Amino acid sequence: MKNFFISRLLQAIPTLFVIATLTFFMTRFAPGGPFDSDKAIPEEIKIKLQSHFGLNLPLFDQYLLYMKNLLAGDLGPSFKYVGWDVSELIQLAFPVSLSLGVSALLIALLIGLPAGMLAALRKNTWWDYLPMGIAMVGICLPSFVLGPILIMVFATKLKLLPALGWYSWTDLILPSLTLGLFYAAYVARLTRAGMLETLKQDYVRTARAKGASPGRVLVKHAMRGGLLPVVTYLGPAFAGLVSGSFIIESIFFIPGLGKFFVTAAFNRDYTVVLGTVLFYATLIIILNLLVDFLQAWLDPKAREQR
Amino acid sequence: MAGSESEGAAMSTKAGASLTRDAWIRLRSNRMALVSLILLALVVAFSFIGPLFCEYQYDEQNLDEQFLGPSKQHWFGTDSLGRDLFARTSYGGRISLAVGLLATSVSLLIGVTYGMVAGYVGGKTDAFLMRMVDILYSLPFTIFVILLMVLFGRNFLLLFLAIGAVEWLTMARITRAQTLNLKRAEFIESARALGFSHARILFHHILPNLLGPIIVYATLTVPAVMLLEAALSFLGLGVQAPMASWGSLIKEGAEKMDIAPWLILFPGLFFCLSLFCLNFIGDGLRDALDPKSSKD
Amino acid sequence: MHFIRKKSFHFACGLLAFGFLASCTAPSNVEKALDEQILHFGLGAEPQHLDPHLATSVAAHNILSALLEGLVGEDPKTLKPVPGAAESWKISEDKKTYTFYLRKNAKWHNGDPVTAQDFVYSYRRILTPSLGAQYASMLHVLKNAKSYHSGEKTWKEANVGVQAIDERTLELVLENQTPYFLELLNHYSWFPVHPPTIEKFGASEKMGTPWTKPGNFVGNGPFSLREHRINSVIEVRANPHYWDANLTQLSGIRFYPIETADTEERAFRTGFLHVTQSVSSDRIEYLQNKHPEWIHFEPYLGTYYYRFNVEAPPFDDLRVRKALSLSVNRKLLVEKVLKGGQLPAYCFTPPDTGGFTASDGFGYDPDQAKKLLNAYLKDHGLTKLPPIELNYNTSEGHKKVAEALQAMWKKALGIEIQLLNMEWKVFLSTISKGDYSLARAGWIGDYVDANTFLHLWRSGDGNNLTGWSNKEYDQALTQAERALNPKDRFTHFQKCEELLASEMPILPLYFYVHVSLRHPSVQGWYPTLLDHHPYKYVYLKGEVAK
Amino acid sequence: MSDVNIKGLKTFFHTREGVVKAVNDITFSIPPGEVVGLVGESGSGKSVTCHSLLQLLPSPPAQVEGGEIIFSGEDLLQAKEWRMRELRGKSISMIFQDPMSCLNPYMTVVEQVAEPLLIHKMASEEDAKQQAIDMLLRVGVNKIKERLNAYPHEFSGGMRQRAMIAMALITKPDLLLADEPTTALDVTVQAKILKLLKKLCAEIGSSVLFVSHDLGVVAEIADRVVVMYRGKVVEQNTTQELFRSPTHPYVKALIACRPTFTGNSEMLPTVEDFMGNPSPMPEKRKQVKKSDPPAENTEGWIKVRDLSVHFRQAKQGDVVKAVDQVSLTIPRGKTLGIVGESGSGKTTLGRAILRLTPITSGNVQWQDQDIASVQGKDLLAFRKKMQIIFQDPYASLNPRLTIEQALLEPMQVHRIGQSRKERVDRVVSLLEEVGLEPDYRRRYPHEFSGGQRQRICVARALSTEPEFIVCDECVSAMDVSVQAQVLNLLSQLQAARGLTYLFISHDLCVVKHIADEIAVMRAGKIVESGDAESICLNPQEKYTQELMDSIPSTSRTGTF
Repeated sequence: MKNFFISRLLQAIPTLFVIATLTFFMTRFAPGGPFDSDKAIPEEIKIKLQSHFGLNLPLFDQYLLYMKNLLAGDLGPSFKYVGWDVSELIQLAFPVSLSLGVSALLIALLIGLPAGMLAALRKNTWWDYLPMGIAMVGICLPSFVLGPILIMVFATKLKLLPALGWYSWTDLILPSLTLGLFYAAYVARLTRAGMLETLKQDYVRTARAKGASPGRVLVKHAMRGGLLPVVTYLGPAFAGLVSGSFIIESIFFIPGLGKFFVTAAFNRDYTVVLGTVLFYATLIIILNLLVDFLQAWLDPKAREQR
Repeated sequence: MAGSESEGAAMSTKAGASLTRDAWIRLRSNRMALVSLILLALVVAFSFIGPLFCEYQYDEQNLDEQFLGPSKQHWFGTDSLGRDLFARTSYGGRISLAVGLLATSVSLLIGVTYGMVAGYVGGKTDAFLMRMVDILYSLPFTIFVILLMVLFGRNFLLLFLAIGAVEWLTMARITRAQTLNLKRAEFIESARALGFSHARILFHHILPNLLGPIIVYATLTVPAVMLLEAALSFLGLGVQAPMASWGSLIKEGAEKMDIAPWLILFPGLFFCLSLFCLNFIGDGLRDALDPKSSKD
Repeated sequence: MHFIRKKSFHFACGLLAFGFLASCTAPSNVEKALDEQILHFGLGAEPQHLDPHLATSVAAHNILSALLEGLVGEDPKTLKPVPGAAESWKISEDKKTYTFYLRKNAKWHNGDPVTAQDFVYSYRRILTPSLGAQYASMLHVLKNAKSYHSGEKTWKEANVGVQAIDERTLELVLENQTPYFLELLNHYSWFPVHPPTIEKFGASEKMGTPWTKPGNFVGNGPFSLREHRINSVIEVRANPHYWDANLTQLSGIRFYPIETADTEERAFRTGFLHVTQSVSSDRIEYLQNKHPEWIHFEPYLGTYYYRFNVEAPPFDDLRVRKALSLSVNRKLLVEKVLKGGQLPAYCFTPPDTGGFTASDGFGYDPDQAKKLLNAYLKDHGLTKLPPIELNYNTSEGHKKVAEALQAMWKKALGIEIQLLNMEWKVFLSTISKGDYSLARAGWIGDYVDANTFLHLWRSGDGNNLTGWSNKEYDQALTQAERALNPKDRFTHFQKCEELLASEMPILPLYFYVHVSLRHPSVQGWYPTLLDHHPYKYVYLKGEVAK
Repeated sequence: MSDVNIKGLKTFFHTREGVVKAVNDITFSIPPGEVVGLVGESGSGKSVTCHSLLQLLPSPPAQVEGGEIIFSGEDLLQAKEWRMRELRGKSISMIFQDPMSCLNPYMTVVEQVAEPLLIHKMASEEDAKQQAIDMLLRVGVNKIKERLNAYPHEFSGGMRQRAMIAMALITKPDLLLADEPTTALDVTVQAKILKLLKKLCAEIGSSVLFVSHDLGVVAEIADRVVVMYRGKVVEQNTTQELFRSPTHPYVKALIACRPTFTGNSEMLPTVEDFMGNPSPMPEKRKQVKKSDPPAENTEGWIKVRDLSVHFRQAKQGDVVKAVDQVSLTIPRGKTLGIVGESGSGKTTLGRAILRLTPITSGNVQWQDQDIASVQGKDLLAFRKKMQIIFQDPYASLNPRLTIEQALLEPMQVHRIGQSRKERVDRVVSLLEEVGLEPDYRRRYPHEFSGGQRQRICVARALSTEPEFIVCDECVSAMDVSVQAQVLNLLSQLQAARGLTYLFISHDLCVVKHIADEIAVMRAGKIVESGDAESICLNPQEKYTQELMDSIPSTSRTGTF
């Protein structure tokens, strides 16, 4: 098991290398550069700017230089936020995305798990149709519709919660709800499917033959197997929550990493784009590893295979 | 538990029912899926023949008729440039559905071939191919799309080919897992024992048996792509004006929710409805195509 | 089987309810601000630099004008020069030498006095070629500045027209007579920097040193930098060392770089912002009806226009350019599409720019347009123009204008226009490569003089990009620069405008209006052409409706 | 101690296709302390009866329509759910067929064995654990002390079934329901488990309802036997009486159609013979006797020399020697039977001979040609001559092809027949040959029963006109009556076409019935081989002996 994780971590290195190379050349071949602006810059100033950031070197030399710095753990300076290092920016923005992601995940689990279980246990009744119907709406509603609706109701009309910003803990509620509901819906559907599958299993019948009460059957026997698909989903979901929240961040004016990335991509802030991509990739790799850990913990068979 | 010999003896005499037919019968008795199928058909009909019933073009402006609510003249009302929303919604449906289908087909084409080859060949090839998929999985997806967007920005169709090219990862994984299972199935072994070529086994024996999961996943990919298109519209990376997709219409509508609620209501309704339907059809198909599914 | 869910459901409900109740009582920013005198300001975008010599954006101006002060200040209503760091000045006979007398109590935030040497240091810094300052050319009005900036000569050799006579006396010598020179001094490129601070964080000509971070920044303006969280907030606090600190009523300003107008509006409506940077055009009518007390329309020194690529067909032919221009109903565009009180543009320079108003060069004449186009088609043996691509950068506003024009041209001339929206950087590189035929553009004046507009179309100007060049035009512009009295200047400017109207390398559409939301409690804030609002005059007062 | 009386029990399934009368008016009783065997083929309703007792059937679709089940004076069918919960696991326990899927993979074995005590509050947590360990030791899970935290998948099949038994008996129930508890196990393990079950139940004093499809197994353990057929009880009697003088034709047939050691190698009787339902091709059957093989080249037609097949296990990297230095020869026109328990490598051997699995070392020669060197066109010809029939007829047919398509395809590939019509004609005659109605050829596999599907598989194997067929456990999953039919079919075909078989099975009786020579495999090696008759009657090796002894005596001899 230990070997398995070590080898997975070692595998991550070439993965990151490939991603870095891919992204490096992709960004460089994109039209436009970091210093294009609507007011023309005299050529000599442009050259100054480029040489300041090492953009005057041949592309391949730039690549080698970047890789060399990367190995030393240096992600380079931002082109757009002059005076800030990429790692500084990530340090600034990631905790924001992280807390948003974590609270959204909590919401997703707190709503999704009970709803899915309820639906599975009361299959084909209103206890099933209603939460699953709502889950469907949650999946179909784009966040840029849900967000403004929630703001309109809770901030503009009821004046209960702040409409935007990232200054106090109440600012967390609406965005994480907007972000979390989609995932709650997904979790609910996965939970339902997983629970239905497990409840069909022979060992659940065995448990019933032992005289176990429905509650015991659910908690001691069915839950672990039924929640495995949810656990498997948690990795990508959390990665999605943390990285895919740029729409939410833009609607709610939250200085998260997603916003930095999108702005950077639009500004051709090469180093920030590369840095964020690498950071996200590392995060996803780590999350997938964590999910594997969690799975192994839940599933003794998986423990052995590793 | 259910008997085989006795049932088999009492076999009906009517012509053979293929699995597809069987699945269709099961799907038909799934009320949710059936209703969804009918509704989706209606939505598709609306998108493609709806404009025939409308005297306005989707890009026809009438600057004197801005922000009119639904009326006899304009069934769904008009937008900020006085364009008829009915025409725009039905036209947008065409784009959104086409985009969903196109990107999904691309993802199917790549994913199924890739997964099938990996699963069938197995061994080192499989390990290598799947390693590639893992790498691509670690690439933050949205970021990838935005970067592709920049590269392919000029052409909308190209973009969605690109999205399809990103979406294939899951398809490849599903196909590979299924192929691995099928490869061990005894009918594939007997096909090998009968001396069938690899191509014949892959395309004649494995592929048809993959159809179930592929169709199910495809029905679930279409809505995912449509949502992605909507998200891109939010970033302003969607269709070229004055064309509209449901995503871009919803985006516009969301900004004017309090002024002209019909602008979000109608496109939103159709968008949600088709997503709803596709999801239910997908679920229904999954149940119908899974022979293990309980018959209750 | 429902005991578990019930519990967790109640728990979740409880958590939410608690959240609501806890936040229920918190008063909004705007309500609190009456006591605190903190202005909550929608900045529109995150500024790239807070270094005045490197800054390039309106957002940067909005912050730098709080942190720094130039030689002169601005009148809050007219923007006319008023004493700033200099308490008085003297202009020579030939109007080429300006002598500024710095005030005694002008101090940096750390208590150091502001000296003439500081200004010399600052001007030398921005003109240093290796700094790569984009707005260094603003200082080219100074004598010999160009030769130093181009790197031809050293500072000493060049003998740039900047001299500290003594600690409190600064003499600036100009290349030419520049009637708008004092107004120019309010551009941030003319703002001073604190030499010891710059040196402390690295070489003076190095960009991106951390001197602009909170805690490091030393300015001389009415406010000092207190906090800077990227993409979140920039906060400034009233500076007690400022010479006019008694006048300053605001205790602080918080700037929020909210990029989308809709988010800004939501923020405004929930009492989060006092002032927004913009309003989405579709919402203007609604807000005007519902909340006339919020919405403000202010003329703004800018022109919205389309560029023709005159080097490629069909726009290499003047008739086609004219046809397109004459068939645009600008009045309809302004009234029905934009709705923000913009003025239709029949020339390039906005009216009354530094006293100059160009006469209309053309009008709305679809019949004439039709004739011109038909003549062109006949010459080329065409029955119809091939479809034309119209490039614009992605934005709801640009899209709406483009869609409206597309429909107008289709109706009036039967031309097929294909809209092509592009992401900003792609758009810029496409246009600068000349890889377009018709493209959206806009120009905001840097200072209040027609020159800031008309210099664009000088041959070889980096912002021209249409491929159009005209000797007569270049000549007229140079003559305007050298003219000794306003009347002559204006005659030359008018000549330029006439050339533009007859050659039509561009298609002016309308003159900008700055539309924004502003809370009634904001006082001492007046409409100005450059959207400058000296903060030391601003204060908050009044009842806030709950 | 109490007895169980089942009277007029009816359990129906309401499916979309209509009502299935799974259990239709059955009556029998289980006297206290006795073991009652419930025998029937698949679909006879025996398991449903068992589940009805504990009311574990999913409802819908299952519905008890009538009757009563009196347990200690209480009608279980009238009992409320909470009452049933009290009874389940405490007074009435159950053992299921597949111990792998019936044990919770996420809980340790000890936890699961102790659970009934905790559910019924019969012991504290600590105490329950101790009792569970004791019970596990008692059922022969000897190493449990070292493996307190072991999960089910870490146990072998036999150990898992022992754990199931421990779990069922830990509460000392009055009644034990055992639903096919040994079907998934190897014979040697089965024998041990049966012994253990009998002993423990006697010690505890539980009565047992032992459900099985295998009359021989039931005879080993049961005091009384109840035989079910299509939802009805057709006969019940003491075990001895039932075997000595069966009255119902179905029961007679069940006893007769199993191949035994003592039986001769002629055709087996089938159920249809007894029930008065003529089976397909009745007149052909009698004439068949083992025909003489073609004269030329009978010796060593297929030679296997020092064959080894090793697998590398994916995760650990250990090498598994599935087949280890095996040498054998298969004479033309004869049947070589391979017997072995699960994991003995017999299937791998068969696949290696057909070149379906890569060989690690050694070689296989077919007509003096090393099959590893066969390439291209020759390979196709090789494939044409050699075929395989698998165990699971459900998985062996592509569900998306009709029978006709499935049979036509090999002919197309091997260019047999000139035109499509000719091939279709051949399909018709093949189907007739294996005893299927040719009119059914447009149907899909799922519309056929297991036996019919296996016939289709045989027909497909025959479609290339092979000379050699590997039968890999091809009758193992079938009910005895169907098994007899397929075995008969194979014999007929061998006689008619002069085929050579490699017959692989775990069932010594079946192999003895069909094979001329037998090889016994264990752990990848051949333990003993020789003439079928002599191996069975006079085994030399200890392992072969053990294998013999494990077979229930009634199965060996056909009599009680």
